[in-house]
Amino acid sequence: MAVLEMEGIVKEFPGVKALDNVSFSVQRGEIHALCGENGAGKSTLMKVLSGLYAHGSYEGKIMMEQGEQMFKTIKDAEHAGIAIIYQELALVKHMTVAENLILGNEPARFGVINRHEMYRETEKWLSRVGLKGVSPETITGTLGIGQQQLIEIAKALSKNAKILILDEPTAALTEQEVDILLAILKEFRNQGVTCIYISHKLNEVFDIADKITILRDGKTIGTYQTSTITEDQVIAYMVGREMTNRYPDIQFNPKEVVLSLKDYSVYHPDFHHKKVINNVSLEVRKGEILGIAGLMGSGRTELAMSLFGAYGGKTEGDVYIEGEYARIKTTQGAIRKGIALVSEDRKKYGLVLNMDIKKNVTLPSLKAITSFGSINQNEEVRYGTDYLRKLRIKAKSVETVVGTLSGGNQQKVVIGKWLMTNPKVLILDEPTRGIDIGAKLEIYQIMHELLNEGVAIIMISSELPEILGMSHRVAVLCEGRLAATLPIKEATQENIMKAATGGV
Amino acid sequence: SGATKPEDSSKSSGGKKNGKLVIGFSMDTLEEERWQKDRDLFVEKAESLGATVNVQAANGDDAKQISQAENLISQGVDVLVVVPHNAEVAASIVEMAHKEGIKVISYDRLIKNSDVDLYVSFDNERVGEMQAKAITELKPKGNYVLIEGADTDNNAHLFKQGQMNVLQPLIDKGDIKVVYDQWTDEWDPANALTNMENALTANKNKVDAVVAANDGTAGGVIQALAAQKLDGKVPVSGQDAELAAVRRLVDGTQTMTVYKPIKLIAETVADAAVKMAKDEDVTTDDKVNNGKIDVPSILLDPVAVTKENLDDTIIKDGFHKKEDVYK
Amino acid sequence: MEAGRVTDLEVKPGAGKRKVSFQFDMRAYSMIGALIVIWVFFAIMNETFLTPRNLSNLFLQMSVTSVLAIGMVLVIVSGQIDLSIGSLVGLTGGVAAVLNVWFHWSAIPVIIATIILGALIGLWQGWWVAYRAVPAFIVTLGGMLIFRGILTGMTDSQTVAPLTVDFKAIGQGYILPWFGYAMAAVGVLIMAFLTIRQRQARIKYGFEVAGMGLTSVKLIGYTVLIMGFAYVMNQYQGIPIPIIIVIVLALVFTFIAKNTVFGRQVYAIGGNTEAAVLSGINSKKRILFVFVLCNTLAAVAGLILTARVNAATVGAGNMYELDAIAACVIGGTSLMGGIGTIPGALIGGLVMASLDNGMSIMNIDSFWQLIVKGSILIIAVWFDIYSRSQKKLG
Amino acid sequence: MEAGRVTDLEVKPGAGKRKVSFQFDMRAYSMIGALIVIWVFFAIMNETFLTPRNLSNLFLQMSVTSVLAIGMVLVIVSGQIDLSIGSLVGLTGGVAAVLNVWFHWSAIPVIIATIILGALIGLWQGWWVAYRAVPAFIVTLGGMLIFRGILTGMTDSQTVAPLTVDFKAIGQGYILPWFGYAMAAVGVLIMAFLTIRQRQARIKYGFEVAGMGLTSVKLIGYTVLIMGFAYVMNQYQGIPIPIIIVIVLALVFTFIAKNTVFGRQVYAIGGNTEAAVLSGINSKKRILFVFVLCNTLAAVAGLILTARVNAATVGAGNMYELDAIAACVIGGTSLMGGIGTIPGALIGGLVMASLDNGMSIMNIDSFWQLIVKGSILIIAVWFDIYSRSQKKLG
Ligand SMILES: Nc1ncnc2c1ncn2[C@@H]1O[C@H](COP(=O)(O)OP(=O)(O)OP(=O)(O)O)[C@@H](O)[C@H]1O
Ligand SMILES: Nc1ncnc2c1ncn2[C@@H]1O[C@H](COP(=O)(O)OP(=O)(O)OP(=O)(O)O)[C@@H](O)[C@H]1O
Ligand SMILES: O[C@@H]1[C@@H](O)[C@H](O)OC[C@H]1O
Ligand SMILES: [Mg+2]
Ligand SMILES: [Mg+2]
Repeated sequence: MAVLEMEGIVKEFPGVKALDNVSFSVQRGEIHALCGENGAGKSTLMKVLSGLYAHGSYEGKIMMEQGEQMFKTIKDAEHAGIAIIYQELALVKHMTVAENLILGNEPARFGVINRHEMYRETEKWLSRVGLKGVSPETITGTLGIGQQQLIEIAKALSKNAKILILDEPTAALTEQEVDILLAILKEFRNQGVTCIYISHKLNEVFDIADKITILRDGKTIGTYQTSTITEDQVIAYMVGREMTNRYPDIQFNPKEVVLSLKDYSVYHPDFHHKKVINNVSLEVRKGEILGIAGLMGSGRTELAMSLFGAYGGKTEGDVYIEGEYARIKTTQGAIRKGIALVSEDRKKYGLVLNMDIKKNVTLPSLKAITSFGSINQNEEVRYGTDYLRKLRIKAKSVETVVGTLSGGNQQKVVIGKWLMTNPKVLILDEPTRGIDIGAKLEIYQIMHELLNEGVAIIMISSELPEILGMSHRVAVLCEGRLAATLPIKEATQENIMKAATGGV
Repeated sequence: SGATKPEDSSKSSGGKKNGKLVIGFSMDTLEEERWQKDRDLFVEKAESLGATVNVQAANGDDAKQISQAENLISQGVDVLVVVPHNAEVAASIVEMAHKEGIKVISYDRLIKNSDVDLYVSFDNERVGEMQAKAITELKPKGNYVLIEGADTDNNAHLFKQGQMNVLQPLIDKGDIKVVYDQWTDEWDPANALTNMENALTANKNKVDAVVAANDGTAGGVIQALAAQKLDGKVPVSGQDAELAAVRRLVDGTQTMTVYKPIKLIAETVADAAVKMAKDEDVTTDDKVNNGKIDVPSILLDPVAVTKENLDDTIIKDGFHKKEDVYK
Repeated sequence: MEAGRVTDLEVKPGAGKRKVSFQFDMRAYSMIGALIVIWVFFAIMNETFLTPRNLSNLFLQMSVTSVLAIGMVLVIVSGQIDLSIGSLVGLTGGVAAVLNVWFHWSAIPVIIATIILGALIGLWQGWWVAYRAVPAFIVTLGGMLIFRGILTGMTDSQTVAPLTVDFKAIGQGYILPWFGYAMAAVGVLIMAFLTIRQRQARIKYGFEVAGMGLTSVKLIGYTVLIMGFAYVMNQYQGIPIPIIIVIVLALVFTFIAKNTVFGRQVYAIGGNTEAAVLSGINSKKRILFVFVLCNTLAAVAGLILTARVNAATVGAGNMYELDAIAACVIGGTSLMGGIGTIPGALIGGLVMASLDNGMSIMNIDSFWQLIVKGSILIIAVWFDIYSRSQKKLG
Repeated sequence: MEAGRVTDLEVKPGAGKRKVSFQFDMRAYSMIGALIVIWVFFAIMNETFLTPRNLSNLFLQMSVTSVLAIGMVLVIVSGQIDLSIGSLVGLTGGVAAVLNVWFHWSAIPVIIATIILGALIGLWQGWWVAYRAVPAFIVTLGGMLIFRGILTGMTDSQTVAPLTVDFKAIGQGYILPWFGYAMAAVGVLIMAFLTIRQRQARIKYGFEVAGMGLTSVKLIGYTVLIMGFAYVMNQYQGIPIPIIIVIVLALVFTFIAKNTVFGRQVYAIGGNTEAAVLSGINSKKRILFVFVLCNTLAAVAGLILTARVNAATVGAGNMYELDAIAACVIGGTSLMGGIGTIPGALIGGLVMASLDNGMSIMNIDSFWQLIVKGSILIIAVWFDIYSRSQKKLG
């Protein structure tokens, strides 16, 4: 029987009908995947379900075994047995891991937190999600984004919910971590816990989901038994058309070297003796994609940030751009020399959330549209609109505030912003994190076009299929050292992992 | 007043640096021209009598004045001279000082409800009376505007009290009508200017006289009058004989100011302070009741100054130089 | 600092193309509504309130705060705060008066020297904030004390007065009526020219534009407003020079905020410093410059105040920073940074000045003035927030 | 509001287990360093500075600000601000004095009534901020005016004095020396008990702990500090009652901040409102309560101040909010919310009070005092920030 039945849900934002008469039904003890393009309304539906959008701010009915539910607050939903982790990290960075884990459900007597209980719970759940090594007293903000995501997951798990909702929990996780998570979910299923699972990674979906519900443009397309549907069908339902390829067919045509590193080392900005990048020598050519693989914490992001003049630590060794020795001290310098970086954390490093799309897009390139000291606002709209179309950003207009966009569309805005600088070297750090299949392909196609225009691309990714599907060569980092550089023909999941774990 | 007990004087002897007498001077504020003069003249006189002076200014903050007095007492001054920001609050200072056997002189403003040892002042109600009198003599009838001092300053209330002593009978008779009456936040001339502008506007310039509580506020008032070409036509009072105001007397834009011969009060108190520190007697003629005791007092006369008598008062006293005034 | 206001953003209207050109109006409407209510009330209570003369006074009385608020908007938008500007008004005004009265400098050199002083102080404060990472709150709190101390020491607490006639004009002069009309006419022409050019440019770009009818209505509306303002001021003595200064500064700084690279970058820094830095913005340099601008404006305000009062006193400008910040916040500037407009701040300033002026004219007891002003402030801002949130639902 | 301070976190050392238990010490060390430099300087310049009597004065002089700062920490940590507490000190103190002097209530009922008044006002202000989404800056700026107005109207600008002896004791009393020692001894015992229990608990959880040697040193250090404090105070007249109040409130509120659900949720709200809301925290209720606490403490401060000056005046407490906020910021509280400790704020308050006291003792011209205080503020906070960033490198 259905533990949850959502009927005729309509949710409108000013100018946007995010959910248009959505119905959604979940059976006890199943893992039910929710799929759809960026902006399809998946997160919104879950926010309705979890009480974040209070009863009354949407139309439609939520039925559970106890009858109709009218959640006014998140707490109400929690009491009804619903726990959710949201797509956005909801952690307080200054607080400890333990404090974050119990936040909102503090074990307490007379309002005084029971620390014993707090640490016991925390340790239990940390080890459940494979974070045994992390002390409950660590300040959350100092952890990598993947570890933070795991803490979120631990937090949701700890609520012992009847229905557990995970909104893109694996966007920032490595494969091993994903495996741990999926194993936990399966175990939960065996214990009778119901799970709603949102992900753009269809392999995961097909690995664990019993059923798949597909949303498109705020409408339910249908619910399918996983065993009766193929990945390609799901994709077709999601995007509304057939998609034959996951990766564009790229003919690499590498020309002259654009960027080369000779014995490049980067020191930690705080711990002067710690090298986060250790003697790396690399080159990237016009018209090729250099994939960078590695485990979490292997220093891929540090390398990217450092090349972009945004890391701060001391560097050693040489950087050449188009054969010329380059000293990159600041981001301005890097941009001037033709480097662009799409960072892995779009909210923190990529976007000014309260600004609109066009202003975000033009931010690094303002000079280009400024004459006599005055920004040409029409040019700005034009550029914005260009990228809105080119990148198929789903938004009402270029004046839409980026904070209201879905995650995937936000990512596209960041890409558009860097395309506008006409970079020679484009560094993409986890470029498709949280992005739907259709958009992914679009981004890949954009990369393809850029290659044809002679841009050199460095792509950092934790998704090996993406690395394998898109790179011309693969560099593998392990603890800051270059463990291997493999031409794509020689690269396989196995030898990349081997190099990444230091076992060359 | 009573003789100091021997053990008390031993306590306070710590203040006698190199055998020199130390006078503590706790002031309300130094952020006004007049109080700078008070300080300078006082220090000069005291030093000429062989004492050193430790000056503290509280910038109009009661708690701060208490703190500073504590600091003075804890350093062991021989006698404490206080210009209280608040008449009642300063009573605790007297109490603290007396515990240590230190005598306290109330300078310019009376410390109420305390056993203060001496009060030297100009009579503040008299100041208000002088202001109102000078103006009513020129305009016995008509619309009056009152630009008072800071609501938070007790003196401002005394000035107003004095003014009303003169004005009230005329108001009751129907000769005078107070058409506008506001306190001036912080005694700030900019606030007085704004208030006066609004008073003129609200009364369509039908204002015959302005009683302003001091020279700073008078400055603001005259600015507002000038904008209506009424400066020099509407009499304005003042107080403190600030240089800028005295020049306005010469110009004819301000009618009067009240000169409190600061030199006199400063030197009288310095003299008395040194005597008290040495346990000598100070002769007084007056007694003023402060709510607790009759305080032995020396009351000096404030002088109403107009264009006519300024040479004989302010300039003669050397309060301002002639060349500064007539320039 | 104010949760409610900022999270607004999440559900702000999509700002469709059609609405773009009216964006400012949208945000300011409800506070303008509150302002109108206040004016109507005072007009009923006291017949002098709406006279040209009182309106002239009212604008004069808000001029110092307005100049300060213009600079403060930039500071707050960049995510900083400046508590020192009140003291700075005192200090720069004091220096100006000392140069004018004691050293007999004439107006022009005094103005130049004072403005340079303001800029240098801005450089100094901005340096501590931007390059030494000391919180702006502390730097400018320190500045507040230091500048007041220097002023007191420099003038020995004396009132420095009276100023020369040419200097006084900055605060007390009026421009001749015909010239006022001429300026207004030029203003109308420029406004019309820009509006039409902008419209044509949009057409050229193939963007949607408001119909010619709507555009004309808008143009006529603005023309009436501008000429009406000049007319009302001329009914009294002409447009006061401080108001001219405010208008010019408001236009220049609105342009800086909206149309220059610098302005845009300041908003970006306030909105998300890290993203701004990663977009190649030298945030330190920008923040430094924001303080230079703000403190230069404080010097301008110091000149106006001193000229207006025709004297420099040690207490001058005390706590004006609070008025300036309040004007910004009432006008919709977020203390979290990234959001705020100069016209908004001016409306905020006008709300406060109107309350002060209206109650003062009514000769209300000063303690009642405090109570009423405090209450109206809260209610007006609440009304603003409330009606904006209603609009969204509509 | 201060980029520098906050982004700190981004580059904080991996926060290895070992360092956690000294976290507070780490953060406060450098400001304590600055404090010591200031004390040594004054001790050299003036032999009375370090006398028991002057130290007693010094602590007394900071008591009102300290009580306010304790409440302000919570407000700022929650991401809000309260500009009204200075006026509130005036109003509550005034009400207390009126009840005591005009209506002859004795101390206990006066205290109770005043504290209830503070709590009610907190409820009112908190309601506007939390449930009406009016920015705290505006609500409390309005409050600042309203409360001052009510006080002025209520007392007719009269000073209300003198108080009864029992009421005065709140501000002027001392506890008997033997009782002071007894309290100190109890304090030492509790401190030792808690430290050891805490250490054992950590061992049980397998967390790293400082070696027994280091723990003993720490214990002995604190014991010396506590007993030394009692000794020094007893050398003069005993521990002053206002200081006892400050210590008790500091302990209670530190406990609230660190160990209660409410406290942690307040930090979470200030650190990341969105995350807090998504965690199901009723942030409105919490913010409301933060204002209740803060304004209740303002009432306590009002009682102490009134008792200390033995009178209520209309200007009492004017601008104390600035001192309280400054104490917090100097002590490391971030105006962006989420970060700040009560001990830090007390040290910040002590730095400021020491500067005031020391310079006052040295008989420095008041304008110099302003200049020096302003400069030292900036330098001390810079030194704090700088040395913390250096420490990371070690
Ligand atoms: N607070 C909001 N205000 C305005 N529009 C919103 C808001 N939240 C979501 N939307 C809009 O509602 C639509 C659905 O968004 P939602 O976040 O549910 O998409 P999603 O399916 O979760 O996408 P993604 O896969 O990118 O996370 C989008 O068009 C989005 O822009
Ligand atoms: N600002 C910082 N301060 C302290 N430590 C940091 C900081 N940034 C990263 N680290 C640490 O440095 C290591 C490298 O992290 P980083 O995230 O850059 O690696 P990565 O290879 O890009 O992995 P991924 O992006 O997949 O997490 C991690 O252990 C991380 O916790
Ligand atoms: O002299 C005046 C003084 O008595 C009053 O207290 O403050 C203002 C001064 O002008
Ligand atoms: Mg989503
Ligand atoms: Mg990374």
